[in-house]
Order: sequence, then structure tokens, then C-alpha cells
Amino acid sequence: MTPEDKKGGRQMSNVMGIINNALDETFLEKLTNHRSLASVPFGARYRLIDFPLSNMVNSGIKNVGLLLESKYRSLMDHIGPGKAWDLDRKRNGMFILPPAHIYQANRAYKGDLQNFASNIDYIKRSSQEYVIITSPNIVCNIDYRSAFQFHLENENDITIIYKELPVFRRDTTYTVLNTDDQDRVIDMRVNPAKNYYKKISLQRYIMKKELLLKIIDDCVSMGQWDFLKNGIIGNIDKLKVYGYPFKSYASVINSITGYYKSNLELLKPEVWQDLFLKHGSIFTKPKDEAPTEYKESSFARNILAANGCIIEGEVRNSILFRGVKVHPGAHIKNSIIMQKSEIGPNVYLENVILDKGVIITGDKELRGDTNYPLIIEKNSIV
Amino acid sequence: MTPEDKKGGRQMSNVMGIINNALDETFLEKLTNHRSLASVPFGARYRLIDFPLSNMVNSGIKNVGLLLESKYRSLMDHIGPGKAWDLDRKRNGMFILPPAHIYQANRAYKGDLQNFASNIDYIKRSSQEYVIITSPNIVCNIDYRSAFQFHLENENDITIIYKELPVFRRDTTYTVLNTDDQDRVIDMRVNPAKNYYKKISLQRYIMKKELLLKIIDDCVSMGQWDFLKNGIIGNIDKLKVYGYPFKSYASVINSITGYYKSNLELLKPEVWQDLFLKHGSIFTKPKDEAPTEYKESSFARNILAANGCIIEGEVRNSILFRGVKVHPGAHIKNSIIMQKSEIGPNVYLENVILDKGVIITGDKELRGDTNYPLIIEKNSIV
Amino acid sequence: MPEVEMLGMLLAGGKGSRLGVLTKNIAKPAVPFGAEYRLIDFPLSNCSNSGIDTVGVLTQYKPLVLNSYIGNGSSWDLDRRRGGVTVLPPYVKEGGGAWYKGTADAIYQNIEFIDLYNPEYVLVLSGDHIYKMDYSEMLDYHKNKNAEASIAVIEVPWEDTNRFGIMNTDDEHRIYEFQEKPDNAKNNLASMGIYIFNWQSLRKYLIADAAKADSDGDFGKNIIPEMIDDDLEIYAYTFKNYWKDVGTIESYWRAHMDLLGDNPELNIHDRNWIIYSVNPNRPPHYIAETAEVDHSLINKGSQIFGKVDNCVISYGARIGKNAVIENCVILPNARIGVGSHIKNAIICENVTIERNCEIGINGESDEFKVTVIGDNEVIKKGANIEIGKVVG
Amino acid sequence: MPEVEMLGMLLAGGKGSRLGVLTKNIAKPAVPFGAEYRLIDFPLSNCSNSGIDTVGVLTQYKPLVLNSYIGNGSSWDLDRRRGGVTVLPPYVKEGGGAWYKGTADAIYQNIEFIDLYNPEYVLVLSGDHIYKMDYSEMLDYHKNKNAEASIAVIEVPWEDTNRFGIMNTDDEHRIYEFQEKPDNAKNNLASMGIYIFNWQSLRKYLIADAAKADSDGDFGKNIIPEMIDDDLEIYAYTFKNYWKDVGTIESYWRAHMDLLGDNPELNIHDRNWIIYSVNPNRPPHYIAETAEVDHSLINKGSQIFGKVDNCVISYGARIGKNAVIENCVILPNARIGVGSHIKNAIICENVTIERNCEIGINGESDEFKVTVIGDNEVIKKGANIEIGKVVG
Repeated sequence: MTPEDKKGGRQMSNVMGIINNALDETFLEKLTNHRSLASVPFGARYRLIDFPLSNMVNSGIKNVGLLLESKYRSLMDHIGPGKAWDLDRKRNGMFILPPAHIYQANRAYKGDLQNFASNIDYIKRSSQEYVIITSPNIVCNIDYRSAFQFHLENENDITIIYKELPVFRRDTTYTVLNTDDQDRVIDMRVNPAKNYYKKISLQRYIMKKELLLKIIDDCVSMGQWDFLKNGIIGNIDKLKVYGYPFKSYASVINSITGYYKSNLELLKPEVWQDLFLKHGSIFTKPKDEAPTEYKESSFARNILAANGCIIEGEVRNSILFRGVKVHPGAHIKNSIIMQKSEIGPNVYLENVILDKGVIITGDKELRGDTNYPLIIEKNSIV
Repeated sequence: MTPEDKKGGRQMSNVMGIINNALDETFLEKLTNHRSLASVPFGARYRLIDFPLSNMVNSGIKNVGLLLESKYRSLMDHIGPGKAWDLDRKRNGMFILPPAHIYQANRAYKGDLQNFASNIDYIKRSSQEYVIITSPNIVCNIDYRSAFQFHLENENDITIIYKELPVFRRDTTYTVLNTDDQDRVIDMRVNPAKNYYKKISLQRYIMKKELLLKIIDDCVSMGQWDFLKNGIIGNIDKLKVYGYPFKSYASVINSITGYYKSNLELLKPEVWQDLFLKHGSIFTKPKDEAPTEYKESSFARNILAANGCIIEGEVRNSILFRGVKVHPGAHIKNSIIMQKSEIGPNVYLENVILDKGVIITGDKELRGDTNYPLIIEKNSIV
Repeated sequence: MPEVEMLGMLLAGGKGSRLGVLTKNIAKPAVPFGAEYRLIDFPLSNCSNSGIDTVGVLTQYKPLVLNSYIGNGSSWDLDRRRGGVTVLPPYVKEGGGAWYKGTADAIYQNIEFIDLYNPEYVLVLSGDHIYKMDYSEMLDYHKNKNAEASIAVIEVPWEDTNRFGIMNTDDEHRIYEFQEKPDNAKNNLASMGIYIFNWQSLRKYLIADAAKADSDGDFGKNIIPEMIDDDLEIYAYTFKNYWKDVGTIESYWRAHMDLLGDNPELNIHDRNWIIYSVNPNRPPHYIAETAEVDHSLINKGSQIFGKVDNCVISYGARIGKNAVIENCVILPNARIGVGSHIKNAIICENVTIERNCEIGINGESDEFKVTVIGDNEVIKKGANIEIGKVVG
Repeated sequence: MPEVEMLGMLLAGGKGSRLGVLTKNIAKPAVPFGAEYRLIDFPLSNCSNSGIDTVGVLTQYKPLVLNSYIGNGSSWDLDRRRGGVTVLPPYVKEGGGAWYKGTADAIYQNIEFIDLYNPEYVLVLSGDHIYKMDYSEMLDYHKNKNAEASIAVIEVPWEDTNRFGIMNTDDEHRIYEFQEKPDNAKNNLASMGIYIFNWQSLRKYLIADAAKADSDGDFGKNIIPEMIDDDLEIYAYTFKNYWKDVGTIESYWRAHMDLLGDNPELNIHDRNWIIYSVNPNRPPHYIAETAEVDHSLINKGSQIFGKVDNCVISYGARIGKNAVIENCVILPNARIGVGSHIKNAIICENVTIERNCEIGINGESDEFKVTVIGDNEVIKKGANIEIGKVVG
């Protein structure tokens, strides 16, 4: 324990971060066939993990553990030693926490608390007294400092950051909660059939590290393996659990359409502003791409584009990741085109998601629906 | 492909390295319960992986892939981004290659070629034309440059680096080979019941990358999964396979006694010299330990000690890793004491291996045999 | 670790006076280029891509900005355990200190640094040209020729020879004569200011030259002629690709326009020869519904609401609605207000152009002239900046 | 990223003349210490451990060695994306340059650098003391006192007060008077040369002081007295742990002997306050069958075949068979030949003592004297170096 950490209750350096990547990710279908949810590309140049990780770093957290479950090679490539987040440190820094249960290949996976339990040494060894537990499937730009101050001043056992939706959308799944007038959490449900509260959990939980250790121990010793359902919801009657409202842009990625629409939402300048320019930058692995080139024949309206693209065709209402090539005569509309994909001459794309490295050869036409975008798998040639 | 790599056949920058950690490691028993073979501590401040990795870097290899199988958390902690080996690079550098088959938890593990196969993209993508494949269970300090020149000049398909033993030891297992007068490999066997050739393979193979890709493809497509038995031995009749003799110190770690004796062998000044001062340093993760302190009451003879130890007792013919504490009146003989272990007052240890963080409380006596050292598991309190 | 075969010494102290306001606050090598880069990124990336991993960067004018830009060299993959990039400002030694007299004097003053690595060869570079070059191929040439020194040269139009140092060579490319800006050139091979020397040989010449009070301490004027006089083996290495000196406002602007051709000679998209830079972390750029973008290079973090034609737009720039910019170079974080109209201009860092300005549109000029708005300037709404004017 | 609250400025330009041969080739902060460290490791590690991650290191005398020692600061975990360590040699500005007049002038000359980070507080440190201190606690004190400046002080024996700058304080620890080396001190609180200033306030004093031609540009002589005259709130922060100035050969040697006590006041083994250093990669050390080691600190890479009693042995040293060394400080890579006998000595880097030498054994001396063999010296076999002699 260096003095930097031990001194004080109230500074963010006394908080460790855990990003829980041991979540079910099958809802993203083809996008998570070969990668974890955390490394799903988002917003023209990011991956989902960049948001919770940058939020932590920007809030002054210096020790972050990444709980992993499976398919994490692409995540490790992306994160590396944490340099982009200034987390490649001798003290504290970033810790990659692979699951221990793969050691026993024949044992079935029970739930994410298994991952917490198998990395309990890291949690114990960390010098911070508090912990923020987050997950990668929520995109927002949040400064945890005020929530942490609320946690301390209100002497909560657990603080859950939530957002109140203007309307409840039924095309995706949420963890909802209900609070009393003082924001104490009185009910909380995962993807309920009824009880549609408009307050949705942003899956950011603040608590004492000691409490987390106790929750892990209690649950595991009783054969409970779900952090959210057993560890949090199972405790709202027993502990002082409060909600903390978050009022800026936040988007929950819990379905393909949710993913698709959240990406396209970034085209609204106020969302762009909220997500990228408030509370510090979103950091990501730099790729040293040249600026994007718009050629003579290009036509671009309402797009977000990363660097390294060469655009000779028409692109509207779309998100272009790094190094995308759009050939002359191609038309792209309401689509998400991932890294290094290439759209041949006179192709027509509408409401599609092209994963990385897809090649669409000349004159093809692909069309999905706004509520059912067409996904083309990584490295496909169409 | 940067010009740095593509230019030339004959430079080491045209060679990539692969360290095959997907080996059976159960022979090290308790030492590999919680770590992979590659991260087994060796020689007072190293781990086994340090030797092949440093050898590659010292030979001018700039791109190294680490094939992993299981229990690699401690290995990842140790290696980090490869900074200690100057391999934390934007181009080339070090690549951690976890197995893909854990993605399908129910599939049985077939053999190390599965790991090669699941990382074939990395191998293909690398810009180098040649590859050296090594394994972590052999400790030596070897400069690959001359072997590579031999490989090129003799136009070998495969070059196997071997060592001729003065006598064949039967207390461990070897991969042996027999060569003709020109050093062409004419027979090769893994741990044979007869055919005790004195030439033992050091499990360093040089070949064209294209050949490696072909071997992987051929074997996998025929349902063969063992790189050494199927990929190499299966090819000695078909390909031009030559041996290249290595004449300095080399030690094969294939048993507990082999491990124990190899450690104690470092106490011979000529071995120390050979391993640590020839052909560049052996790099390891630095730990920022203070120098070792020998107190008034200490007595030390014929020992190798890392930094950070505090010695108040008697130590003879032993290897002390970082941060070991030896209390007054303790006697240690012919033993290996790993990191942060603590030997209480008046303890007597002979022929023992203490894993990391073991505490031996006062007045205890532990005694193994030279041919059967007593192993005390990590973090035990005795 | 392998020893240092060839050490790079990058001369990055130039004030670049002819660039005017562009170098008011920063040294020439720190001038932004191509929306994403600074001039020094080109030689540094070339070093990195050529496998030259030990580089001294000699600064002088405004060293702090360059120092913090270069940092530990990790942006160019030059943060090595041994070697890597070292920034070398002209420091005050015990007996005092002075700025470098010339290019050779700059190397002479840093002999101690070079000796730390004791390289076989020293590569001398300057920090203010735009080009992609594999220095290791030049070294191969140098070795094959068994040369004492090799000088990279490029063919220039015969009518321009009087602006360059011209190398006269024999059939074997050996240099027998050097003419500084000759009126009647015998040859059109101009020195690019890129030299490979055998270090031990150069070291002697540098020491001898430093002893001469009247020497300019310059490679072109002193060291090379001296070596030629001594009949050393000096060879010209001909470079045939894109190379541009951006020494004036106009050539700087033109080099940007060169990037916008349909097949620009300088390919900055080549993933096999990445031009690295210090990556400012910015969100993707945004092209609004109201925007119109043609024939332009646009970098991250910029927001385009207006019309952009034939422009290079750096990170963090914002082009307002109904603004029209043509043939412009927009440097980082510049803001162009709604309805402004700008043509043939360079808009420097953090400039704010308020709404409805006209810049480089009005006024007359006999010859073509670039209009420039210097760093941090604020142009009030409705202002009219005439063609060729330089503000700041 | 959080902004820089307190910036560290580490004065590391000292020649350390009183250390004689120890600083012939290197600045004082680069002098090896404690088998594994160099003096500058102490303040740099203190910064790192105190959470101060933006540090300027002001070099002057022999800057190259320090520059390459510090590198990108990663050894102290100070390689930050923003901030980290920056080495600042006194560079030659456009109008020329000169060495710093004094401690305050050194900070004055680097105002531009400090302004880059615009910190609230500036911590001024020197690079030549051995101590472990949490500067963040001093900052808390500074904030609690609402001070304009805080000065770390340590109690010295009353009889030594005439060797120090003494702070006279009131009951609240406010400093009302500063006496430089007073004959009749009113107090025994000596300045440790560690200051925290409010940057905007210090900035004004530095600029004002620089305008005075007759000022020494020194904190102790000029800035602090001026601030006291102006009745600013200046507080003394009392430090109670081990602190040693190693300004002379003898104090340097004694500080080493301090490390060898059974409970040394300075605990270098504390894993909660690691003293970092540039880790020379060396194998574990080897104690041979013929060796005898007592009461000593031994670092990696050394090989001990002889008798070592009460010594500090740096990395890469080799002590031959039958050699006897007592109360010695052996610096990196020194070799002691078979049968040599050395007592009360400092053997510097890369020294070779051949066989059967006697060093510091013979000769007479009224007072205690340390014998020193300077860097790279070779002492021929059988040589006799008398007590107190300094070779090199």
C-alpha cells in the first residue's frame, strides 16, 4: 500500500475499478462469434470497453481489473498493457484477469461470480478501500467523482448509477429499478415481464471492497453464481442500496437493434458532443492511420468517419470505421461499416452492418431493415 | 511488411520466434499446479521463459509469439507487454497467443498442433520468412545466428539444435536423435525405451515459415496433433533435416530432480559464467528490490541469491530467490527457496524446494533426498 | 542486444524564417503538415521504418515544444530500452555555450553523445522535408560502394540548379565536385541534405573543421568540399520518389495541394510505410447533413457543416454551416464561422474566423499569393482579409 | 486526466566539488549509492511514491549521463502520457545562455516549462540527499496552513547550526526569520532545501528577483528572505526521519555505513516505499565456498570469493579469493584481486585492484580518513595505497 492510496477515504485514488466482462454476450450474434462483448467495435473508432475504461481513468481511478470469460484474444490485442489509458504502471495500473475455471476443462461454467471468486486475490491485494464495478455493454461518458461523493456522504452500502428513460423501449432488455423519494432502491429486476420502471440500471455499482468480498463469499458459499441477481438484487432488502441518477447520454447495448441504433444515434450532434467532448476523452488504441480522403466523386452527408478511409462513393447516415474503402458509384445508407471493409463500385447498401474486413464486390445490393439490420460476418467476401 | 523485414533472407530480422508453451507440464507436479511450465521460477531470479525469450531477442529476433495452453495468468503477469525484452513495439514485438479451443469448453484437447492451428493467422500475417520454434523447458544461453547461417548455407528444410551429452542420464526424459557424419538427422525419438543416443534435442527448430504452415496443415488435416512426433519426427525421412550442435551449457527440465539439480548446477562458476555472461544477458521482469543484506549472524557459502533477501542464518549450496528471509539460527542446505519465503529461527532445511511465499515457522526440520527433494507448495505455512 | 550500426542525427533546430508566422512559436520541424502530422514525423517515421532505432534530435530554436512533442519517442516506435530518441538541445557547457554555427558544427557539438553508442555509420538528416525514404537501402548502397560518405541526391529541373547544392559525379556516381548554387551547373543532381558517413572518418573532419576559426561549420560549405579535396570516396545516391522542401509559405501550401491529387505522388495511406505522429486522441470526424465535401483530406475530431473543396483539414477543426472553403490548409483546432468564405489560404492553429468573413477572396495580386492567418488570431465577423495578406 | 496539482522541480545540476573524484565524470545526483541506486533515485522515488507524476529535472554539469540515466522515467513509474519526467538542461536560447546563477534562477529559467502545466503548487527539490519523504503529506500541511510557501526542516544538533540555513519559527511553525549559517542560532531547525510554493506567487518573486542584477538568484539568500520581509505566510514543516546530506567523501562513506546497522534508520527493504532505480539487468550474486560475508549489503551480478566485512557491494563487483575488505564501499563493476586487503575505502566504478594490494591499511593519520580509488583506475599488483589517499 503506497501512501498515495492509503491516505484517504475520499479521493478517487482510493477506488479500484473492475470491469466485468463475464457476461452473456450471445445477443450480439455474429458480432460476438469471435470476440467478446467488450471488444465489439463501436462509434467509428472505439470498442465497447473503451468507454468504461476511459471513464474510470478520467475519474482518477488508477487500478483497474478486467474480469474475462472467453474469446478475449481480440480484447487483449486491443488493450495491450493499457498504454492508451496510461495504465501501464509499476504500481496499480491494469490487470487482466482470465478465468481460473478453464484450468479444469470439464467443469461447467456457473456464472460471473465464479470469475470474481477466482480473482479474489487480486481484489484483496489491491490497496484501495472502495470499488466500482462496471460492465462493457453500456456506452456513456460519466465522471464517477460525484457519485462517489454521494456514496460517501449518504453512507450507502451500495450505490447503483441509473438513468431515467423518457420512454421505455421494448425492443431491448434492461435491468430496471424503482426507488423511493430519497433514491433508495426498493425494487430491481432483470429484464422483467412486467414492472417496467423507467429507471434503468447503468450497471455501475459503488461499494466498499470489504462488502464486495463479503458478497462474493456469501454467494459462492451458498451456491449462488450471478453477481447481479444474487449479489446485488439479493441484497436490496438487507443493505442500504441507493440509486444515483445519471443525466447525460447513455445507451444500453443489449440487442442487435440496440447496438445498431446506438451507433446511428451518434450522428446527432448533441449525442456526439455528450459522449465525446464532456468529462474527458474516450481513449482507444491508436492505429496511426492517415486522414480520411474524400475524392472528387465522393458524396457524404451525415456521417461519422474514422481516419484512413478513402471515399469515392456516396455515404449517408452511416458510421465508417478505420480504413474503409468506398469505390465510385457505391451507395451506403444507414449502415455501419467496420474496419478495413471495402465496398465495390456501384454497390448499394442499406441498413447493414459489415463486420471487419468484409469485401462487397461490385454491383451487389444488400438491404436490411431498420429494425432488423443485415449483418455480414468478419472477413466475408460477398 | 516493412522493408526492415522484407529485405533480406539472411538477417535475423527475417526470422520470427515461436515459444511453444503448449507442452505437458505435469512432471513438475506441485510446481505447475498453479502456473505453466514457462513461468516456473529458475535460477534465483528468473522464470523458465526468460531463457528462450532472451536468447531470441539477443539473437536479433524482433517478432515473438507465445503459444499458450493453460494456467497462464502468472505467465502474463511476468511477461506483461514484453518491456523487459524490449518487445513492447508497434511493429513486430511480442504476441500472446491463447488457445482458441477454450472457446468450445466441451471439446477435448488433442495436442499442441491445435494451438499452432488456432493461431495460424498470426503466423501467416508475420512478415518474416523464417521461424525458430522453441520450448521453455530447456535452459541455455544460445545465439541463434550461427545456427541460422548453417540452416541457410546448407539449405536445410529443418535444422534441429542438439547437444551431445558426455553421459546419458536416466533420471529424466529426453528427446534423442542420431545423425550421420554430415549431421543429417537419421533417427529421432521421444523418451525412448531403447536407442539412447547421446545427442539430445534442445527443441529449437529452424525452418521456413511456409514449411511450418505446411506441416500444420498436413498434420491437422490428417488428424495428427503432436508437433514434435508428427510434425518433426514424422518428416525426417521426407525432408532435409539437419542437426546443429550446441556446445555450451544446456539443461533439460523434464523432471523434478532434473529441475532441482539444474538449479544447483548453477553454483558451479563455469555454469554461471556460461549461462549468464555469454551471448548477452538473460532478461527478466525487474522487481526493484534492495540489495541483499547479510547480517552479523549470517553464514553463507556457495549460494546464488537474488536481491531483497535478509539473511541472518546459515545457508549453504542453495539458491535463494528474491525477498527471502532467513532468521537467526536457521540452517539451509542444498535447497531452493523461492520468492518471499521466510525461514524461521532454528529451522533446518535440507534438499527441499520451497515454492513462493512459504513460511517455515521456528524450530522445524524438513529433509528431502538429493534424488527426491521435498517440495512445499506455494504459500504454505509449515 | 545488437549494437548500433548506424546512428541517426536529425537536425531539427531550424527557425525556418521564410515560413513567417508559421514558425513564430515553434521550430520549423514542429510545423503541422497533412492534417495529422508535423514535419519532423517524416524523417522520424523514415528512421523507424528503416530499422534505425537510435536517433539524436538536435534542437535549437524553440526546443520545448519539440521536446514535449517527441516525448519518449513511443509514437514512432522509438522508445527503446537502449537507444531510441534523444532530444539534444544545445546545452550550456561549463565554459558557456552558443548556438550551432552550421550543420556540421551541430554534429561536432554532440560528439560525446554519438560516442556513447560508438556507431559504425552516422546518418545525418534534416527535419524539414516531406518524403518517404528507406535509409537502410542507402546504407546498403554506401556499403556496396565502400564509400566514406554517401549523399542522397535528387534530379531537379535544370533551370532550378542555381537554387541547390549540385553534385558532379562520374559514371560510377562518385562525386568529384560540389557546386553550391552554381550559375552554370554541369549536372542537375541536387543534395537532399541526407548524408551517411563512416563515423570515425567524419569525427576527424569535424574536429579539424572546428579548429578553423573561419569555417562556417557546415557540411555543404566545409566538410564535403574538404573530403572531396582529400579524394575520399564519396558517392551520390539517387532518390527518385516524391521529395519536397517546404521552406516557404507557398511551397508549404503547394505540398498540401499535392496530397489531394487523385493519385498523389506521396501515398500517406501505405500501411507498409506508416507515417507515425503523436496521436492526438480525438473522436471520429463528423460530416453534417448540411456539409459538402470534395477532394479533401479530413482528420479526426473535426466537424464539417459547410462546403469544403480541395482542402486539408486538421484535427479538431470546425467548419460552420454555409461556410465555403476552397484550396485551404486548416491547421488544428481552427474554427471557421457560419457563412465565411475562404480561398487559397492557410488557417493556423486555434484560429477563430467569425461568421461571414471573406479571406483571400478580394483584392488584386499580380502573381499567385497565399493568404495566411497566424496561430490564435481571431478574425472578427464580417472581416475582409485581402489576397496574400498575412495576419499575425 | 486530472490536471497537475503540484509539479516537482528537481535541481540536479550540482557539480558536488567536495566529492572530488566521485564527481569527476558525473554530476553529483548521478553518483552511485547503496549498491543499487544513484543519489537522484531518492527524490525521484519519493516523487513517484508521493503521487507526484510531473517532474522537471534541471541538469547542468555533465548532463548527458543523467539524461541517459533518467531516460523516459519508466524506472520510477514516471513515464506518463502527459507529464512524467522531463530533463531540462540549461539550453542556449536565441540570445545566448548561461549556467544558472543559483537555485531560484534555475527555476526562473524554466518558467516556460512550468507554465506548460500551470500547476497550483511547485515543489522544489535537490538531487543530493538520502531520505524517504512523502511530499503529499507536506502538501497537506501546506494547504492546512494556508501557506504561501512551506519549507521542510530538520532538527540538527545545536553545535552544527552554523553549517545550515536556520529557520526561526513561532509557535504555529510560521517562519519569521531566516538565518544563513548563524553563529548564535536561536533555533536548531535547518532547511532541507525542500520547498512548496504557490506557483503564481513564486512566479512573481522569481521575475522580480531576476531583474535585480546583484541577486544571487538563490532561494535561501534571496527569495525566502524577500518573502519573509513581505510578511508572507511561510511555514516550517518538520521532518523527523533519516535525512543525510552526502556532500563530502566522508559523509558519503558514513551514509553507507549507516545502511549496515542491525536496524538501519533508512529501511531500503520497505515494499510500501520502494526506492526505484534503473535496473541494470544482472544475474543473481554468487557467494563462493571460499567466501565469508558479514554485515554487508550485496547487489546482483557480483561474485564474492573473499572475505567481506561491513561493506556495501554494488552490482557487477568481483571480490577475489583471499581478499579481505572491511568497511568499504565498492561501486559498480569494480574488481578486487586475489589476496588484496582494503579497509575504510571507496572503490569507484570499473576500478581494477590487482592481486595482493594493500589499500587504506598502512600510513598514519591523525584523524579518521577514507581512502578513495577513482573511476577506471588500475592499481597494479602489490601496490600500497596509504590511508586517506585519493587516487584518480
